[in-house]
Amino acid sequence: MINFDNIRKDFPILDSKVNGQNLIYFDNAATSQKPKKVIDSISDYYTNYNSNVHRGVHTLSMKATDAYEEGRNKVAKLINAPTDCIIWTRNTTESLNLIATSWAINNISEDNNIIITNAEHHSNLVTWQQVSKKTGCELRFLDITDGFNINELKNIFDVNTSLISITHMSNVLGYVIPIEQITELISGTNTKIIVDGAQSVPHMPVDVSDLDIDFLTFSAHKMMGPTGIGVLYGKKELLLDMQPFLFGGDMIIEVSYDDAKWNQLPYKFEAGTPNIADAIATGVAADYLSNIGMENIWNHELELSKYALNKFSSYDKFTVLGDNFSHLRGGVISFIHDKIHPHDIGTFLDQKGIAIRTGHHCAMPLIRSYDTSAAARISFYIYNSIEEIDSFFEALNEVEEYFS
Amino acid sequence: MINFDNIRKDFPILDSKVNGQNLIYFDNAATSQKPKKVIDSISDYYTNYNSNVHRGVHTLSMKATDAYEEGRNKVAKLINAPTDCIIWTRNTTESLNLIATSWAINNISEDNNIIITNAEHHSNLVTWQQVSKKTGCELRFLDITDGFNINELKNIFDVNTSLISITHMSNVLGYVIPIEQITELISGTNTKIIVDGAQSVPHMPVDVSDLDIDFLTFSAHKMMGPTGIGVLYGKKELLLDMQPFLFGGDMIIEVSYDDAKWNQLPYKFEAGTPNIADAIATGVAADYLSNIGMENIWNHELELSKYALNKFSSYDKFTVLGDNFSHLRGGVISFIHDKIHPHDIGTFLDQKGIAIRTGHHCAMPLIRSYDTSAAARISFYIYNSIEEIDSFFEALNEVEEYFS
Amino acid sequence: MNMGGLSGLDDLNEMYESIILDHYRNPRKSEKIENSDFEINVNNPFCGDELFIQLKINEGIVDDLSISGNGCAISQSSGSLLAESIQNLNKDQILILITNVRKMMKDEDISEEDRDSLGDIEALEGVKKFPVRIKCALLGWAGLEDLIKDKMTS
Amino acid sequence: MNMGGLSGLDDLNEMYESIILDHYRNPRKSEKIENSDFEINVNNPFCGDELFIQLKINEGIVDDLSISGNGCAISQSSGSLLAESIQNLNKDQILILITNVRKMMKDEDISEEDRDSLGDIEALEGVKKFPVRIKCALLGWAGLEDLIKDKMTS
Ligand SMILES: Cc1ncc(COP(=O)(O)O)c(C=O)c1O
Ligand SMILES: Cc1ncc(COP(=O)(O)O)c(C=O)c1O
Repeated sequence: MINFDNIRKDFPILDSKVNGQNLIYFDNAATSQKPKKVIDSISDYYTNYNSNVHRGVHTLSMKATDAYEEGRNKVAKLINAPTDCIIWTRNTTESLNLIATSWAINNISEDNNIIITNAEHHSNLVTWQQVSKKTGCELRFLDITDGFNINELKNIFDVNTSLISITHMSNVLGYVIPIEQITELISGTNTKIIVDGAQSVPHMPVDVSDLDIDFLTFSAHKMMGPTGIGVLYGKKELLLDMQPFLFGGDMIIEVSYDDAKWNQLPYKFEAGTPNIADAIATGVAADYLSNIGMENIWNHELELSKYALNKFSSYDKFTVLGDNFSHLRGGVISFIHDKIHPHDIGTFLDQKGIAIRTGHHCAMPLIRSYDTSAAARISFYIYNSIEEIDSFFEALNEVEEYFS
Repeated sequence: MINFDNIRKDFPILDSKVNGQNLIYFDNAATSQKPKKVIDSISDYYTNYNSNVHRGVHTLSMKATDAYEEGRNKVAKLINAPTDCIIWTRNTTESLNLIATSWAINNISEDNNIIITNAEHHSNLVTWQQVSKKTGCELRFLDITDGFNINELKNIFDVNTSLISITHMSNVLGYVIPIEQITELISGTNTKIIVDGAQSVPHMPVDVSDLDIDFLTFSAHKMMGPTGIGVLYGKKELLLDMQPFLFGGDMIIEVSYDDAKWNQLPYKFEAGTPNIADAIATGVAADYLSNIGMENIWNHELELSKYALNKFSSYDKFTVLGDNFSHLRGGVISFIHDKIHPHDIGTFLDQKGIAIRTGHHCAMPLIRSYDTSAAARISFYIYNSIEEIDSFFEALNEVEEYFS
Repeated sequence: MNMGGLSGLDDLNEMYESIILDHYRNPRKSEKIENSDFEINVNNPFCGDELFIQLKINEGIVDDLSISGNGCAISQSSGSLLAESIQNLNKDQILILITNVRKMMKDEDISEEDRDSLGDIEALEGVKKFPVRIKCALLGWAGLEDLIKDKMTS
Repeated sequence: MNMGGLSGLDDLNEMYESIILDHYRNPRKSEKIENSDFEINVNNPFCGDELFIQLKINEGIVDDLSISGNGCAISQSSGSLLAESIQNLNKDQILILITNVRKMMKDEDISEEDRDSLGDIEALEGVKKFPVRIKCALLGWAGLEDLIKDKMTS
């Protein structure tokens, strides 16, 4: 049994007051809070063994290198990947751009097409728009407004589909995409699949070997880790074949004035001094999540999500984006009001200590398809509770009164 | 007057024992140590106001955004640049790659040439090798083995020189390059100059307006800031003209399914959730440096460097790379021994608590030009002392005895 | 409505003053006009606030105008307050007004006289305490400035 | 030389054992041979350690060999120890030896008998305490493994 009270105590920020109220943090899809262990691992590094990695024979450098690589190991374990297939990036966005630059540009031509959904985060949309402009390939959209349907994917998928890049869980609609249906569809073809795990890896078990996907991208800051570091997982044979991303120190094995040889995996893709402290802290975050258990986290959030969706259905003027009940949805709920602008809702709730996100959630065209340019969004993590959701709905009632 | 004892107290790690000995940290060119204030600013952020930036109306998000942008302001002040010309990157390496991707590729053709020196860090060498391969332009080398000579630069500079990319201070030879001589040479021409400030910005006053340079690149981790964040400064008119670097959230202002419009400076170049904590901490580091005074730091390090170079000249079998006395040299000294391999020197000194770097220092072809593939290097910062240098030389004597 | 004792809600009530909420619910001059001389569409894509401003100029002064849009209470009420304030003003007068609005929002020195000249617009002052919303309050004014700087002759 | 009381130096003395320093200063079998059957150049570009290994095979066993190179005391002495150990061995015997060297260096279980078979190579054990130097110690062995796996028939 999970002890939620103990978990809450691990997060110093959850004790703070915002505008005189107890903080209710419902902005987890934007970034998660961090347990003390993660925060302390950063201070510990800088206080006790800060040093550059990989090239040093001195003690501090060896300690730093070990801890840095141990961070990678821990992340590899979390998603069940070989350690040398874990590449550190800045964030999900950079992971996706790395694939675009190092793989897509060299493997996609104007005869090909790329499939994404209409609900992708800008990082998984604009990146492929650019690849489409550079290579001349077609960018096709799978409409998942009312949920994912494999038959609709089959309609637009063909032998020229080089790539399907799809979110594992939508950061607007909360839908969980059944990736195994897609990998089954493309199995035996040349089509590659990228799973944008920014919203899934932090919240549910994700096993890259089980899923048999080509690439997985995610950000540490959404999974209780620090800002400034993200992960790209890739299948080894693909990574081995790919061109480097950025050029400089650490990613080379040998350099002359006119040529350079690339280093082995994963270093080939990691140029310059890495984000050492945050890699260490990301490992600590991965362990923290594993210790609670990804299944437990996921189940808790499903419960919160169902509870909140149910509550929403009793409101006339609040509309939840996406289908509420017939699809598997994680702890992300976007909503709009007939009259009241999300900004005003957000500001009002903030005065009650409730942090929610408002805006286009980096999915502008999707939000616009609802004839609005902004929505409000609540999103949960393991440390959130039913009581907090109750407080949220009480405050929402006040919002309606206030602005009516 | 600077109180060095007080400065040392700001760095918790300098109090630690390594292999039973007091740590003498002489690996500052690889990465610097961090003052407590910088370390604490990171914990403070995660403990008290962690949130995603820019798009949030809630209190935490506003606090985080303010602090994040304040970090940028402080860095802008340190190098006397307009705030919106400061772009956060991961490190110097990424800053250089950004210029290559967003400016060089689009502005250089096979008729052009790029000039770098023979002593550049791999990040400022391999990056331009790649640009040369992609554009067909010529990569020319200025030999600074015996020091920088503007006349030699004049010999290889011509109307087709699109770019001069040069280190401000060599991380191997310690030479300081007189940038103003180069900007005078190219003034009125179309040639752009990149100054790799990885080793200069942390140690000496650098004023981009005074220097009138087009780009400046540096890494926070070498200037008492955290790992995982670097800076690109660019002249506004250049940055405005340049293509984006990576694609995704934050760098766009408007997105439809088939197109996107780029955000204003500096955001156009910053895709995805930024490294918020480390941007804040970098601002704290910049303030810390300013408070001591860059002139003071520089003078102290010049003194250490002269002292050490003088000591080295009394050794027969130790050779310092580069010209010892007729050129302005900062606190970076690379050396080799007739017989003893740098690795063995490094391991021995480590047992005495002295951290030095050994290897090719990411400048393989330069090191090889000395008929060796590795060198030992000591490098100083404001917290190092004459006494530490004395201990180093005592240990060096023991090294000679031990391996003779 | 039970909000007693919530300190934050005092700030809220100051921002969402009754004048503001009134303008939000009943925006003035929101009917589009035909044959306008200049018009501009301004928006903040991040939150989706939009305003469409139309001006009809006669002998150098604003003869008629319309402001319509979509967005939060602050951006829309501010637009409506704007609509109410610039009728019959010439370019220079409008520019001075915009400067004064900015001064008020950014808490800069502003003379008693200039402040008085703002009239109902002063109701926007409560937004100051919500820095992230100042952009909303200034959206229309910034658009108006762009429009008349480019197009209106003084 | 005054190093008494410095605990770290004990470790150092363990790594730089007299056998090691002797092999470093007087490397065995470092003269290049002509008409070798296979050769390989291995290096660690990061620190510049290099070894050039040549083998002459006769009826499936190492008939003659040479190892020369450049680098730190550990990589070079390890190479020299290697040179001393594989004469007259066949492919399988060499592979077993390499496995045992690895086991020792990585502190894995190793039988008394296997350990005894290492002979002077055991002097390398002190390197274990310096993980970053293990690569140096294994450079030649890894190269040898690549070479015979590819080329030698068993
Ligand atoms: C002169 C110089 N340029 C560039 C770099 C690369 O810096 P980073 O590894 O932080 O990208 C370094 C760091 O070693 C350097 O000394
Ligand atoms: C589904 C999804 N993809 C990608 C991203 C981008 O993540 P980051 O900003 O960390 O690069 C996000 C974060 O908002 C997301 O929710």
